[in-house]
Amino acid sequence: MVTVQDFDCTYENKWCPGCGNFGILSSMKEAFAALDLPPEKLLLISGIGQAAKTPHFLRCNLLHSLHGRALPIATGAKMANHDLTIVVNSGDGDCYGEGGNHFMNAIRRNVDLTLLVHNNKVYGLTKGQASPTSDPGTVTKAQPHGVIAESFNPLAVALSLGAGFVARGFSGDGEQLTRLIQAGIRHKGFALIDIAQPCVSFNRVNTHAWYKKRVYDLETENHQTDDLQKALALSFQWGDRIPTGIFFRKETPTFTERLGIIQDGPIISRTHDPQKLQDLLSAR
Amino acid sequence: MVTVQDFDCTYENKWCPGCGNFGILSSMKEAFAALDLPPEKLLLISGIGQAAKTPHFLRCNLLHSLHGRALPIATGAKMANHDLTIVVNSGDGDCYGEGGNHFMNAIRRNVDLTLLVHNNKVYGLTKGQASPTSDPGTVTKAQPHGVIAESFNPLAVALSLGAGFVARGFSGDGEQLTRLIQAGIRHKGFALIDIAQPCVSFNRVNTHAWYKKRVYDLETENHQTDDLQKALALSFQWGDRIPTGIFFRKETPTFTERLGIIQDGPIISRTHDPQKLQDLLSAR
Amino acid sequence: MAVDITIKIAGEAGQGIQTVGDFLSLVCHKAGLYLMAINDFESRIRGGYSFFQIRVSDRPVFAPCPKVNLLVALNQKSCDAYEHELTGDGLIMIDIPDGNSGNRIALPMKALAEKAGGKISANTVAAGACLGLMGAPIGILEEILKDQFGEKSEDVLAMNLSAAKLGFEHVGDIRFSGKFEWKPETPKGILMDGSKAIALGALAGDCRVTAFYPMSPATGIMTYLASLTDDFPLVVEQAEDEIAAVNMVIGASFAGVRAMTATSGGGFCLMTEGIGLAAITETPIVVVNAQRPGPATGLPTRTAQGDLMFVINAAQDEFPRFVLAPGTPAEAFEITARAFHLAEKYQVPVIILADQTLCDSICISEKSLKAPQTIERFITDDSRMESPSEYNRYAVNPSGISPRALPCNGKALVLASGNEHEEDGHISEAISDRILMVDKRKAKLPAMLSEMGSPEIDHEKSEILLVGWGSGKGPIQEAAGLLRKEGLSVGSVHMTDLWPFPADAVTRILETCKRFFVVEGNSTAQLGRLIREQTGMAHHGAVLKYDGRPFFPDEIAEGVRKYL
Amino acid sequence: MAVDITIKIAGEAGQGIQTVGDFLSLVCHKAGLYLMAINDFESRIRGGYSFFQIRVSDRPVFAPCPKVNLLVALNQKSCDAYEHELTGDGLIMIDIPDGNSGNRIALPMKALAEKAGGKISANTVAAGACLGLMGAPIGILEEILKDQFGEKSEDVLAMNLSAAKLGFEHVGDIRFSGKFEWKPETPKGILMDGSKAIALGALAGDCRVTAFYPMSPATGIMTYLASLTDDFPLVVEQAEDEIAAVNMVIGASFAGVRAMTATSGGGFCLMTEGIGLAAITETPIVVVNAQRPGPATGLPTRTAQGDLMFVINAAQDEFPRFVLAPGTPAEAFEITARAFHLAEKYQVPVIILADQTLCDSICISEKSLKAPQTIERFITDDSRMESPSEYNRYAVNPSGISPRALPCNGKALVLASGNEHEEDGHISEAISDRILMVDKRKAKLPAMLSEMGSPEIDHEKSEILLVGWGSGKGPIQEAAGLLRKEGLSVGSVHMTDLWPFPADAVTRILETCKRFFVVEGNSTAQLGRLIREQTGMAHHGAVLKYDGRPFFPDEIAEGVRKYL
Ligand SMILES: Cc1ncc(C[n+]2csc(CCOP(=O)(O)OP(=O)(O)O)c2C)c(N)n1
Ligand SMILES: Cc1ncc(C[n+]2csc(CCOP(=O)(O)OP(=O)(O)O)c2C)c(N)n1
Ligand code: SF4
Ligand code: SF4
Ligand SMILES: [Mg+2]
Ligand SMILES: [Mg+2]
Repeated sequence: MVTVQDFDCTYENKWCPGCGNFGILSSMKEAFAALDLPPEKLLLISGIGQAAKTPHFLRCNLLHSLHGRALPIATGAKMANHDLTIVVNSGDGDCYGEGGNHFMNAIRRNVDLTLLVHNNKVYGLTKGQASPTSDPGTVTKAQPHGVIAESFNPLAVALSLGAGFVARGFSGDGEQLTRLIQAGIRHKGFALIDIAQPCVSFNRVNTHAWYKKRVYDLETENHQTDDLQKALALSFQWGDRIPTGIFFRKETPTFTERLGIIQDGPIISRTHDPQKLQDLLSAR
Repeated sequence: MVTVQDFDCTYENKWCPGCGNFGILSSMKEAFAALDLPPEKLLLISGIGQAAKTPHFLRCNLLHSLHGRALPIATGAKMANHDLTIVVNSGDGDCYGEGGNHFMNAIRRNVDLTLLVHNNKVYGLTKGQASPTSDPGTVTKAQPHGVIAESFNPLAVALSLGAGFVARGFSGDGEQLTRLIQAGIRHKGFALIDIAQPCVSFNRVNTHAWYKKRVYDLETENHQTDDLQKALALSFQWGDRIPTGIFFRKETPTFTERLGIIQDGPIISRTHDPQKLQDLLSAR
Repeated sequence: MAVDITIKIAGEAGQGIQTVGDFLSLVCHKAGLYLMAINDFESRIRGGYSFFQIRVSDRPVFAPCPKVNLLVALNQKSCDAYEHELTGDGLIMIDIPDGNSGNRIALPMKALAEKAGGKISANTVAAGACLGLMGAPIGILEEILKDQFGEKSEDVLAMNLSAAKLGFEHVGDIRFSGKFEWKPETPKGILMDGSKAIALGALAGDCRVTAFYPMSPATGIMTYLASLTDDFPLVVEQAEDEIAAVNMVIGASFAGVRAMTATSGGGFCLMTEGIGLAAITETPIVVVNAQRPGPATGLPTRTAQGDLMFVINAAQDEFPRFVLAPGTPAEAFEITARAFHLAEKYQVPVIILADQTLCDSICISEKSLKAPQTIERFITDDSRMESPSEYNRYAVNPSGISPRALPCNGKALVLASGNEHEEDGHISEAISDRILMVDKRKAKLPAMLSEMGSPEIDHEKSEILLVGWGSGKGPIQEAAGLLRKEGLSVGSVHMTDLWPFPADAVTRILETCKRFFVVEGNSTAQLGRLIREQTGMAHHGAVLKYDGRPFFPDEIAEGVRKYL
Repeated sequence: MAVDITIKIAGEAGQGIQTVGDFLSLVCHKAGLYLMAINDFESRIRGGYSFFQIRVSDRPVFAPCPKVNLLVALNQKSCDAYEHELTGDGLIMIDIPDGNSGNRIALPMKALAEKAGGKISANTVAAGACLGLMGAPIGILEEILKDQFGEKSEDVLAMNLSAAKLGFEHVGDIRFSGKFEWKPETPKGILMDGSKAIALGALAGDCRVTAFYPMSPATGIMTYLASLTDDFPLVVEQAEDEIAAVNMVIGASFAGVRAMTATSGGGFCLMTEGIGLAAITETPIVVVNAQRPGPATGLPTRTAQGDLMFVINAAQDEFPRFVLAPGTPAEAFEITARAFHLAEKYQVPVIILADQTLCDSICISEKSLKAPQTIERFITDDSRMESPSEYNRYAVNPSGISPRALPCNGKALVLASGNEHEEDGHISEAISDRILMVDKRKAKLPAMLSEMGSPEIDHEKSEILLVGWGSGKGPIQEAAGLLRKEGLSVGSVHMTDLWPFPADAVTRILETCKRFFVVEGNSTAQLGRLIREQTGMAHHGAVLKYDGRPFFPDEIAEGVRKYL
């Protein structure tokens, strides 16, 4: 039986005290333990940012890669070995900014992985510039006159691209988040969990208390997760009431399921047949 | 008075005979003439691809740039001089593939330009590989087992990002397309016109006749262009009936309107004040 | 006397030039002749100017020839465009209804094709007519047609057989000057273009995942691999952009399979950051950069050797990498297979510098290409560790090569980071770790250097050496031969193994000559700069071509003469 | 005797180290002293280890010193970490309630701050105490506090004044060894860090559009510019990624304004394709690459000089570009302004190589920095054309520089293409156009080369020359001085103008010495390679540092000694 403690590691955590990331980290460990997924069966892939440091702070296999590029790396790893259980930790800047194109395409491919976007609505690691999810008007050192672009709505975009598992969590609701992560990992296909995460250092608006007052669980309102139009409408809800939980869920064949060529087993475990190649080499 | 002939140029057109692009080119000229926009007041910016060659085939100012990068270039040009009238010619690969991230962000910024996406559902110039809008199952040399990703729905994505002018044209309906381009240019803000464009060389499915049978004009069905949810629902309609026309329209302040600093006039025409700089240089 | 003729099939894109060319190549190959063919086309799908130029000889040839013995013009404008390239006794065969005159043979391709059963067989008519002019037996083409169409449908085969014959018979007794002896002979080797050679080399290197974004002239490598995915354990994925492509390849390799991407300059630019990631995480990857003229979009379907210094220095900061540039399809096969071996052995990125000439040209490789029976892997696992739970991905040792375990493959946890790190893979900003890791990565260099082959010298001890790399090989060697015929002492040096730079070997070779000239497909003599940087030796002149077209031996010889 | 002391303020990220440092710098500057301060921080927002190290002297200083005279430790772990750097008579001031002992002074910062009116003033307490130890008059700090807080609120000002005084008085008569004469003097010049200098240089170059994606250590340039957008005609836009950033800049420049982006290695990788576009469309752009250690993410907040060969060779194929590397903030100001001039004059990309040391370090520039009264533009329009309707954007002329009109600015149509083109800007695949355009672009090189300044030599005619570039300047010049004090004949050569490489000037200089050593912040001596590539001269040794930290003069001297 895997326990939460199995994921504890001695490497120093480098987040600010009070950061919402701690809640996400705990929920991850809880979810992994609940799924009986030991560290050695777990591959965490991340980009660059505070969120993307997450894999360093628990025991697991990990690839902490480049800003914005976690998803194509994860996709490649799946091509090599689709038996891997992959969780991606990304930030709002990492995933929706630099990595925006990959976000869309991982969804289109329906790569079987779980994407946790630590959405603090700010670039944390680079000291507080606006991110794609920053609200218009947000003032930062880089945006002294306030953000002027519309904020990026990850749930709406994911839904419009046909994502099969679209959810929002909140780092301050560990119980729900743990459930969402479990469900995301169990979901066969691409699972997006956008997580409202307070940044105590650079986001003075969307604080823990701010969210606490606004979030509600879709489950408690009997939301049907198979209604795409409803999910889309809900994805635009933001303000006094912020829905959390699973917006939409539908399983369709995953990327690697549709890759006919690897149905016999992961490509990594197939054997190479020199004769076939020699035939090609001699035939011309 | 500007005429269609004002745009005729002697440079050899390099498209395949019968290509849907010819229809788009004609409609562009018609629309420019109708708007009384002379070649010298027109800046066409494009990426790379068959679609992106368009600006070479009419008289205008043009920047034929890099694959996928027309939109940030256009955005930069607008920052320098927001009085420019900019039309962007892009392909489905150029705009939704390589340029996917810029597509999303030009919408978020609401840059005041008109984006014509020549959507032939294929990479034409590179000889027929799948594009993001290719239908699942499409067989090409690069996808001999058929495309396995879901196809990219540009209208739905644009709507979910808050685009203020979202339309579909068809290269085979020049009259409507001309109207759409005029409306797009008149629209203050980002205007997307995704254009169904047959590629006679590489797309044997979505032919002129195929579209002819399926397209219908939303205007004839009394579609209200201020209903976002309706527009979203319509954006998923594809198959026996394919809606064309304006899906959604709403004017909000544009990128350069929201840039407080340039309200006095384009930054290009402002004068430089060496004294202010000297103050900074001496003050420390 | 040696036969050495050049046939140019010219017309518009979309007219099926390639098909005629393929038939001719196959026939000549089957007849035991040697050939070298280049492909010249514009960045458009229909119209314009396009040609396939095949040189056929009874001696090995690895370079194109600018003088044309037979111009097959599929339309009038191609005839006008290339007529001036004809040799004195050259012939033109042109698709007009009738009217032979002078050196002009009218071949009513479409009419004959329709007679044979369909316009679509016009290319077969042209091929038949060419063979007629060459005095070839029609039988070989018939065999090839049977191979190609036999399984499809009897009608199609019949039509093509008839078309071939009609074309063949149409030229009657007209023959052009260069006479081959068409004695039945076995093929001299295998017919191969560079794209296929790289693709097959990848399979020989046990490549299992490739990701790419279409870009000329690299696309052919990937579409050929895609066509083989039923037969080999191989995934070929078209990515959303080149950034995704290189990162998919890194992900696949990290997960444990050998992986490759291929692109051209603009795409390579976008991949540079990823190459740095492969380097610092010590994840083996193979990247093919099939060069074309730039900057930016440049000439998309043309050839160049302009990226040498770029790929050697690409990506921020410093790290060991291999840069290899094959000169022929046979070299491309071997170098690509070797690239995977080297990448995995040293846990570094390997860059293969190809170009449009290499990728899109066909020639005959006499050397037989072998599929390796076994693949040496450089992977460890729990069973080879004393204590898997203490596994350190970046354990320091004198070789700089840390035993590499795979993620989720046992108790050993694999941690990799694009940030500088400790031996266990966790981020570290400590001065000591930074120095440790830079030194560790650099420690691979001596062994990597020892893997570098010495340049290939043709005519050692010549007074003058022509030095080139990559696809310049054939033309340069032939140019040296031309100059030797003039009584000059000229040899050539061909470099495939470019980085880490084999400075000692190059110095030794260049010290033997009085003067050396670099011959390169760029405008600044990049290999020349590199040689000087690495050996201190300055070239005595550079023969440079940067018009997007492949080198001809003649023009190299002419370029050298100017310095003499 | 010269005063030359180093104060290190160390603590965790988030403790306000920077504020203490700023106060000290301002006071010393106002007092007419010289100073040089470096900033050292981890890639995290709270906790860890961080310091601000300021060297203060009555002589000009442009390098940090590794020996610390006063360590201000904001917590115990920083004290433990850096205690060993103290000079024999060095003092530690640490934030503990009480207990002076030996060289340790207890400064109850928080307690005193609360007494002054709020914990937030703890940094002011520390600054006051430092000045006390330095024997400075408290008045200067008081003035500074008035400047800083006077307009905000009287309470805040009062609190800070009180905090400063409490700290100042707390140290009583304790003084540390280096004694300054605090005579009232006018400041020696202006206090400036590299980031600001680049930003102001951009304004001096009439930069009007900047686009960027945040990346250390380049972000400071852009946030400083953003703070000035109310006062200058300037747009500062945060792009979605670096690809967008460089292309926005190209778009803005094409439309007619001067434009710049700034990034670091990983972002620069992503910009390389765009730089090629700027090159082939001949659109002037300025790109700052503020170097940090790589590969990949590397050490995000540290310094390096590892990208020299990369930026010189970046992007496919070849094109003229400028590469300039300022060594001090004053140089950064001038070089950046000049970059815009050069970019526009030659219609080429200009790359400014900065690094974290340059960007984040403060020093005093005695040379006064001048805002140019006029900006020379290199733009044409209809009024200067014979026939605007026949305008050709890429008209060929001997200089290679075609008159540049702006789009939508008259009758002249401006056509630009990233494909190779005709003189009018339309795509061309013709051999003749290709050669014409490559040659046209290359034709700019002689004039560009003539713009390159000769390297700056300190102590000409020395037997030994230390050769460096960029931020190595100060430490190298000081190191040479240290070696001269030992009786050695050592001078130094500082290069800012790196490409096109001023080979003749460098050769002339290096020929005068017996031996030259390169001193660089990388592990392969890139400038050394470049010098050999361009002049054939091989360095006699390299002093290399690649641990992410700035050079200290001592260690350079020591590195050189090893070769002697
Ligand atoms: C190519 C590249 N560009 C920029 C950066 C600098 N960078 C590092 S993290 C980051 C933003 C992080 O924001 P986000 O993803 O929201 O993560 P957070 O720190 O807020 O968790 C940026 C811009 C980088 N590392 N690489
Ligand atoms: C960075 C880069 N990658 C790849 C290419 C090659 N390329 C040129 S056009 C094109 C696709 C064009 O497809 P699309 O945008 O749909 O235009 P179409 O030709 O179909 O009109 C590609 C992949 C390139 N020029 N640059
Ligand atoms: S900066 Fe914000 S997101 Fe980053 S660790 Fe601190 S609180 Fe968390
Ligand atoms: S390939 Fe297709 S899109 Fe391109 S010109 Fe031909 S028909 Fe048009
Ligand atoms: Mg964030
Ligand atoms: Mg297309």
